[in-house]
Amino acid sequence: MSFVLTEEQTALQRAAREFANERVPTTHLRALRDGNDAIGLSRERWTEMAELGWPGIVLPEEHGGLGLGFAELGLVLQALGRTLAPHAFLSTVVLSGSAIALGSDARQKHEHLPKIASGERLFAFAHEERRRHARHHIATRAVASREANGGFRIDGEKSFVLDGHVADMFVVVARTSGDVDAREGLTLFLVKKTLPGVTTQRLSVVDARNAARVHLAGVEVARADVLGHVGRGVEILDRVLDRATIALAAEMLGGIEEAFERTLAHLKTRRQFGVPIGSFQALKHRAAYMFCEIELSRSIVMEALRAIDANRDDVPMLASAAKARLSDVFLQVAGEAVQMHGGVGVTDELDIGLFLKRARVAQLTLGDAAHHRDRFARLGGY
Amino acid sequence: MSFVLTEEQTALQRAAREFANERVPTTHLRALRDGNDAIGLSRERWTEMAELGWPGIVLPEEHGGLGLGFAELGLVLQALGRTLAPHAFLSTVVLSGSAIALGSDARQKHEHLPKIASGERLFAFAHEERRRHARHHIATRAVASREANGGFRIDGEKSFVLDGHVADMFVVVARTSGDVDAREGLTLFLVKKTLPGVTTQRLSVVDARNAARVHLAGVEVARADVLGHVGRGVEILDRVLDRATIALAAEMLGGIEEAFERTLAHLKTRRQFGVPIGSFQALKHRAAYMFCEIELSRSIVMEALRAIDANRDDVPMLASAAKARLSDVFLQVAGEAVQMHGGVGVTDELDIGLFLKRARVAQLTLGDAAHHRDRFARLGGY
Amino acid sequence: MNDELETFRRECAAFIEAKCPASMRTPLVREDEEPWGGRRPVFTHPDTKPWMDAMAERGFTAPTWPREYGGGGLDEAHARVLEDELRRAGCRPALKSFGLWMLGPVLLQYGTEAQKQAWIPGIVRGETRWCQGYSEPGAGSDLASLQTRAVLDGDAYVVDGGKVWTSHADKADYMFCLVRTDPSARKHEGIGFLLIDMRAPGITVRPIRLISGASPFCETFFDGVRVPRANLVGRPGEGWTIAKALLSHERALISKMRDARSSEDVSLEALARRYLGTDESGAIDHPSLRDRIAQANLDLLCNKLTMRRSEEAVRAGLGPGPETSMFKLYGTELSKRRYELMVEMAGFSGLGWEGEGFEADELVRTRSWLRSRASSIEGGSSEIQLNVIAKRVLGLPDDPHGRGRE
Amino acid sequence: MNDELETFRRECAAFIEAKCPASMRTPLVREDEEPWGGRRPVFTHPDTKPWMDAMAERGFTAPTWPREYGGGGLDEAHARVLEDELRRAGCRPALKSFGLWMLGPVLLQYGTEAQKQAWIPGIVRGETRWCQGYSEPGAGSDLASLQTRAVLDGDAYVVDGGKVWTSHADKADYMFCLVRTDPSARKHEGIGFLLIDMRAPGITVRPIRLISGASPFCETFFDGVRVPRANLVGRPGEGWTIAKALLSHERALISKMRDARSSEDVSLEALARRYLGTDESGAIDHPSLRDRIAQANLDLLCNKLTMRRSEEAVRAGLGPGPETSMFKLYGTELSKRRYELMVEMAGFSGLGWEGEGFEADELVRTRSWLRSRASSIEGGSSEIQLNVIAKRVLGLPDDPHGRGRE
Repeated sequence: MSFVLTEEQTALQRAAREFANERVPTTHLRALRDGNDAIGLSRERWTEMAELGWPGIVLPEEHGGLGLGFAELGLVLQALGRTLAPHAFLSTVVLSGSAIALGSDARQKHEHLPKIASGERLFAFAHEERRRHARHHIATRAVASREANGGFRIDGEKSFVLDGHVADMFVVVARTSGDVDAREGLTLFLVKKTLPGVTTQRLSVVDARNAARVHLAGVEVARADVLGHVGRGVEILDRVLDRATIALAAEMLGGIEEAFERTLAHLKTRRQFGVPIGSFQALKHRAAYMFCEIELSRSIVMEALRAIDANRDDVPMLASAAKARLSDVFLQVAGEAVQMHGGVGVTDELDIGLFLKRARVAQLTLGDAAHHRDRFARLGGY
Repeated sequence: MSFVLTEEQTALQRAAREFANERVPTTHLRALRDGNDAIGLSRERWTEMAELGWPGIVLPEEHGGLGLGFAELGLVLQALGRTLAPHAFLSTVVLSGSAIALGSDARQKHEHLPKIASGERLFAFAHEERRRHARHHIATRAVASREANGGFRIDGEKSFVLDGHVADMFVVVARTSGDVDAREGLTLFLVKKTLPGVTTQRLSVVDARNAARVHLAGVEVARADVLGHVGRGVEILDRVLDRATIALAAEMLGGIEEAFERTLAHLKTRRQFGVPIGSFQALKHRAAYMFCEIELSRSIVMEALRAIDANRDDVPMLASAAKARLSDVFLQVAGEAVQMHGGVGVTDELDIGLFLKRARVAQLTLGDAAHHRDRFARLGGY
Repeated sequence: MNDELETFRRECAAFIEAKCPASMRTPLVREDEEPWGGRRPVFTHPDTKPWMDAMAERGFTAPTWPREYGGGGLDEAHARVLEDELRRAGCRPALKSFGLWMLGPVLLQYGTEAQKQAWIPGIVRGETRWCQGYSEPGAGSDLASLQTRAVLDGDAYVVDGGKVWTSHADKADYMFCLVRTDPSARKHEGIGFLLIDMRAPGITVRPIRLISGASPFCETFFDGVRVPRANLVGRPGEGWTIAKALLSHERALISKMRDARSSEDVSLEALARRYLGTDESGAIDHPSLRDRIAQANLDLLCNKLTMRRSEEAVRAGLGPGPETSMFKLYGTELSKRRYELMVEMAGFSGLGWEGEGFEADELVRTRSWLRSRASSIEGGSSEIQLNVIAKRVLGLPDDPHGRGRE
Repeated sequence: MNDELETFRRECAAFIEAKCPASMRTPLVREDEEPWGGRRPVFTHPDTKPWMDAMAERGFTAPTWPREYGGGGLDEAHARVLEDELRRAGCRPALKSFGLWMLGPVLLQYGTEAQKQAWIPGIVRGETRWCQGYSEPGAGSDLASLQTRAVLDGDAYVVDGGKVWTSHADKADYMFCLVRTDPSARKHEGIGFLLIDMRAPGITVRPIRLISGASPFCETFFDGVRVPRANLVGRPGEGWTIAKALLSHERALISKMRDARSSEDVSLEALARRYLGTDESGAIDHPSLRDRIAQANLDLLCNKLTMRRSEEAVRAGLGPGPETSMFKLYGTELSKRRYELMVEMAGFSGLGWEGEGFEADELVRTRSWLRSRASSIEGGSSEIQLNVIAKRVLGLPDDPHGRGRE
């Protein structure tokens, strides 16, 4: 019965939808954007979400979490996706939080996870170095060389770090050995934002969400700040990226649903030539096709979220299936939404264009459709 | 004014349409198919076309041709494409005839071209060896080894030779040196069907048109039957294949036009729910999109035909552009035609399914859309 | 599972163990071994008939139908247990029958007691084979525009007209048929639901040739065919209501039958390896076809998950959700896409029609490809499905002139 | 070319040589150097005004308009010679003007002698700048449903209502405007074509912000604006006829303006090399994007050839063929596709909105991508174009309830 929501899940879904509508509707994103907010993220709202326990949903209870699963977290992200709400779930909870939960020692977990769950500490996960998500996820030039004191000195540049300019701490992926494309030789580090040599440059991105470039110039980190095993970071990295990919797909699903529902409402109310434009068969058929694609999208997202919770082997394959599909469908639905809204659809006054902008950024984040179809095929052995 | 037909061209177009409708309508193809005709091609009809001078359209007047151009030949092929008429233009005139006209010595031209123009002699061009048209056209395993007497001995197998079982003679592409994919080392040979070691196997293909496998087992040919220069066959081959590709595209254009026009007529006359189904907006929009794609197809075919006649450098690029587009559009239009005809569209009784079958074969012949897009990009340097 | 069900499960297992020959626990591959029954049955496998009879004796061919008409009398829970056990043992279907799948359910709902007694036991036991007379030449998606007339003459209806797209009309014993009983009534009224003996004088059947070759479809012509008045199911004007009830069974059936000879069972990547080869990394050596194969596989996965989601919702008592409306549409469109890919990747090997020079499976695929083009037309075309989704699921307004267009 | 034309060609060449400053023979790149003229002209380049004046003096800004109103008085053949010479010399346009492109032709056709005398010379000389008041909030594709009222009050119309999507309304001197002069008449009747001075009291103009950022579009509100009765062009009910005549100019114009800042000028493959790199064979190192780039380039080539085919047919006196109906549709859809590709291939570099971290051309492309989404909506949406093709070119029947829907 993996596709049927439990009562608890339904209650969480309702609460998340209410929170999104009341506390972080699209006007919230607009206020941050048009007010040129310095960080583009409201820590106040993040704290409110933390009070509801959401950043801790997937974290273990012993570290302040709720000990629930990604099925639950997905419902929250889906709700936030509907209002395009800026949040720190991907950066702090799913990427960095998962890395710590999966790879850290007890001390590190104790140090960081409760602060993540409480919303006090924001993390960013610094791994992308190129213009696009690279094959095998692992192309890494950033180098961490071992120092005499047993610590490391990190040099490198990260190209597109979600919430990079907001974070209090980073999980940095750097190479301690091997060639740029080698799976072996990667190491994860916990790096304080305040360390000398760490600089960030906020990027103003088309969806008004948050990403930054992160420069690491001779950043000295202690041996104790290695996350997991030296040189074996890829084991954590693979799992963390799959989780984040699926979580992002859940957020995208929310955006798709909202854009579609707004468009349906428009088709029913907007009149042209004396009839609702939704009575024109060509538009009907396009809407019906979108409906199919969205239903399929919903299924793959739900399945992928549940696969994480069940620790299934097919998580990588489902992650790529979900991201490939959601990327295409989000762009398709958001594009159709703009077109079907007509003239007002391309004005900034209407929200609908915001979904198109978000679709463009989301499809590229953590690998676009072509990347994930390629990976889906590779995982299928062909 | 390359796109505007001259008076002579208009007259030829009219004559070709009339001939097609009267002498080789779709019932002609059906008669050959359902009568299990041994060769699937009417030499009688071919002779009639020869009496009109068509096989000689692009051949020089000194060898019995009309000395016109591919612009004119394209009109004939387009007309034949409308009725799906089996013909030997590709095999005999465009592929083999061009090879002889471009590469042969005076004696060979004198020997063969008049017989091609008069319709007496049918040729087949034996070059494809694989399951699909290979990159650079030239993958060739068939070997021609030099004999003591200065002649050659050819061994090999050709996979999909148009009219291979009908032809009186072959132009055979074989390798006299070099690796399978080398551009150098190919040689063209004139090979009589009756030579020992030549066997053909007719293939029953879905469009009921003609192709065969050709086996060459120790076929001994004289030095005098080399077409052009030993080892430099690729120069002829490239040009010949481009011409054939464009000629095929012209035939496909006719098929596309006919399938579309039949579908439009159906949309206007067929009534459902009390109105003509052509009044349903979804079908209208699909038809209008097809119209655009067909107009673009018409332009590229006309341009490519004229580029051959003007001996332009961009013939290869235009050939690939034309074939890529026409392959996609033919499949699209024929598929839509079947769907829009509804139940009767999938019966053998109606002609419309024949266009779908032809589209599938034509798109693959001489390279499919993906092949030609790849080549188009390569020729564009990217 | 409660004790009672568990007991029944063991009963079923024992029944199968005792009654189902080993040969009937192998996959049914050859079409000519399908157990269609009827008055002129064809059993090319000697074990087919005994297995059918064993199942029919227990009413297991129609597990949920009342025992009084020969059915199994099981409730849904028990029927599912039986189904699970049959699947677990890999049993072949004991009986394929449009009577079981389509006519039976509406006969139970709309038939008189006498009609049920007369027709249902024969269906359960596979003694009568039925075909469906709905579509007419020229009617297309507009089913209700049917013209076949049935005029009452004494104790019989006299039927004139024709039906088309009738599967196996040439092999069936009876046809359930929509006829116009009142030409003066409005389009959807004045239709009757009539059971016709195919042996009756005045019936001519002509098989239909498709673009894919021979087909099970036929055209049937009625020329003054006399049908007993007692063979009318429901009231004379009630035919359309009954037809719609039956159609809902048909749509479920088409997706079921599609599964049977489905494109899903073909591994696109295996074919691609065979025809296109792989590069040094093991990837299919044709980037654009590989990309499309991945997309088709991915869509198939998502479609299957959606069907599972729908089933789970039903089992959880949430009823089928709006997603069920899309299965016919998406399934057939995806199937067409997959067959296009299969043919396309095979290159010249994918173009064979018959005869030598092609592998047997290649020739089958050519036909299947062409056959798949009909899937988005029959049983409610894709256009009709899109209309249905737009109206019933999305709530988009009707075309002002589009009454009943679905 | 006959002698007379050849003489004229030399005349043109000499004129250009004498009057066109070298700077005006360089491509116009900066938008702020565009020569829009008007009462409050902006000439950021010192040579713009002299070049405009020199052209206007000969009437060459409107070469085919009658000399009596300041036009060049040339026939088509001479006008083409002039155009060829200007292009050959690489001259910048001397004047950009909606007056020239849109209003002038209909004024010449429908205006009174007094109106022509009053308005046309100022257009030719670039002294007046015009904007178009057609669309209204809420009207969308259904232009004729306009609500802006013009009520006759003595010698003036009093205008109340609003217009939207007016390019440069904030910079224009006058607006040619559709108004409802007779609310009791049927939809397409009762419309007037009115020329309004933008300085008149009661006019408010508000720029529209698009998803791509600032735009030249404005909303214009009329609150009891008095317009002299003499400013009505044609009869009070003739506005829709005039509007349609003008629209045909607008559609040609949109495809012309699109060309100017077109996606066509961008080499997709050059961008792809920059962002995606190439493999050892020189091919773009991303098979699926490369395939889509090739398709987009191929379609662009075919579209250009089709436009050339259409031009040649016109020149051959065969009139524009049916293919002209598709240029707006296909051009804008293709342009959207090309911008999607540009943004997509750039990866994270294609996501910049403003500020540091992105190249200047990357930020421009982001905006152009978003702006391109409007191209398939403005000037007759793609849906409207499809309706037009289906009806006028393909002759498909109207929806019974779809009167006038194009």
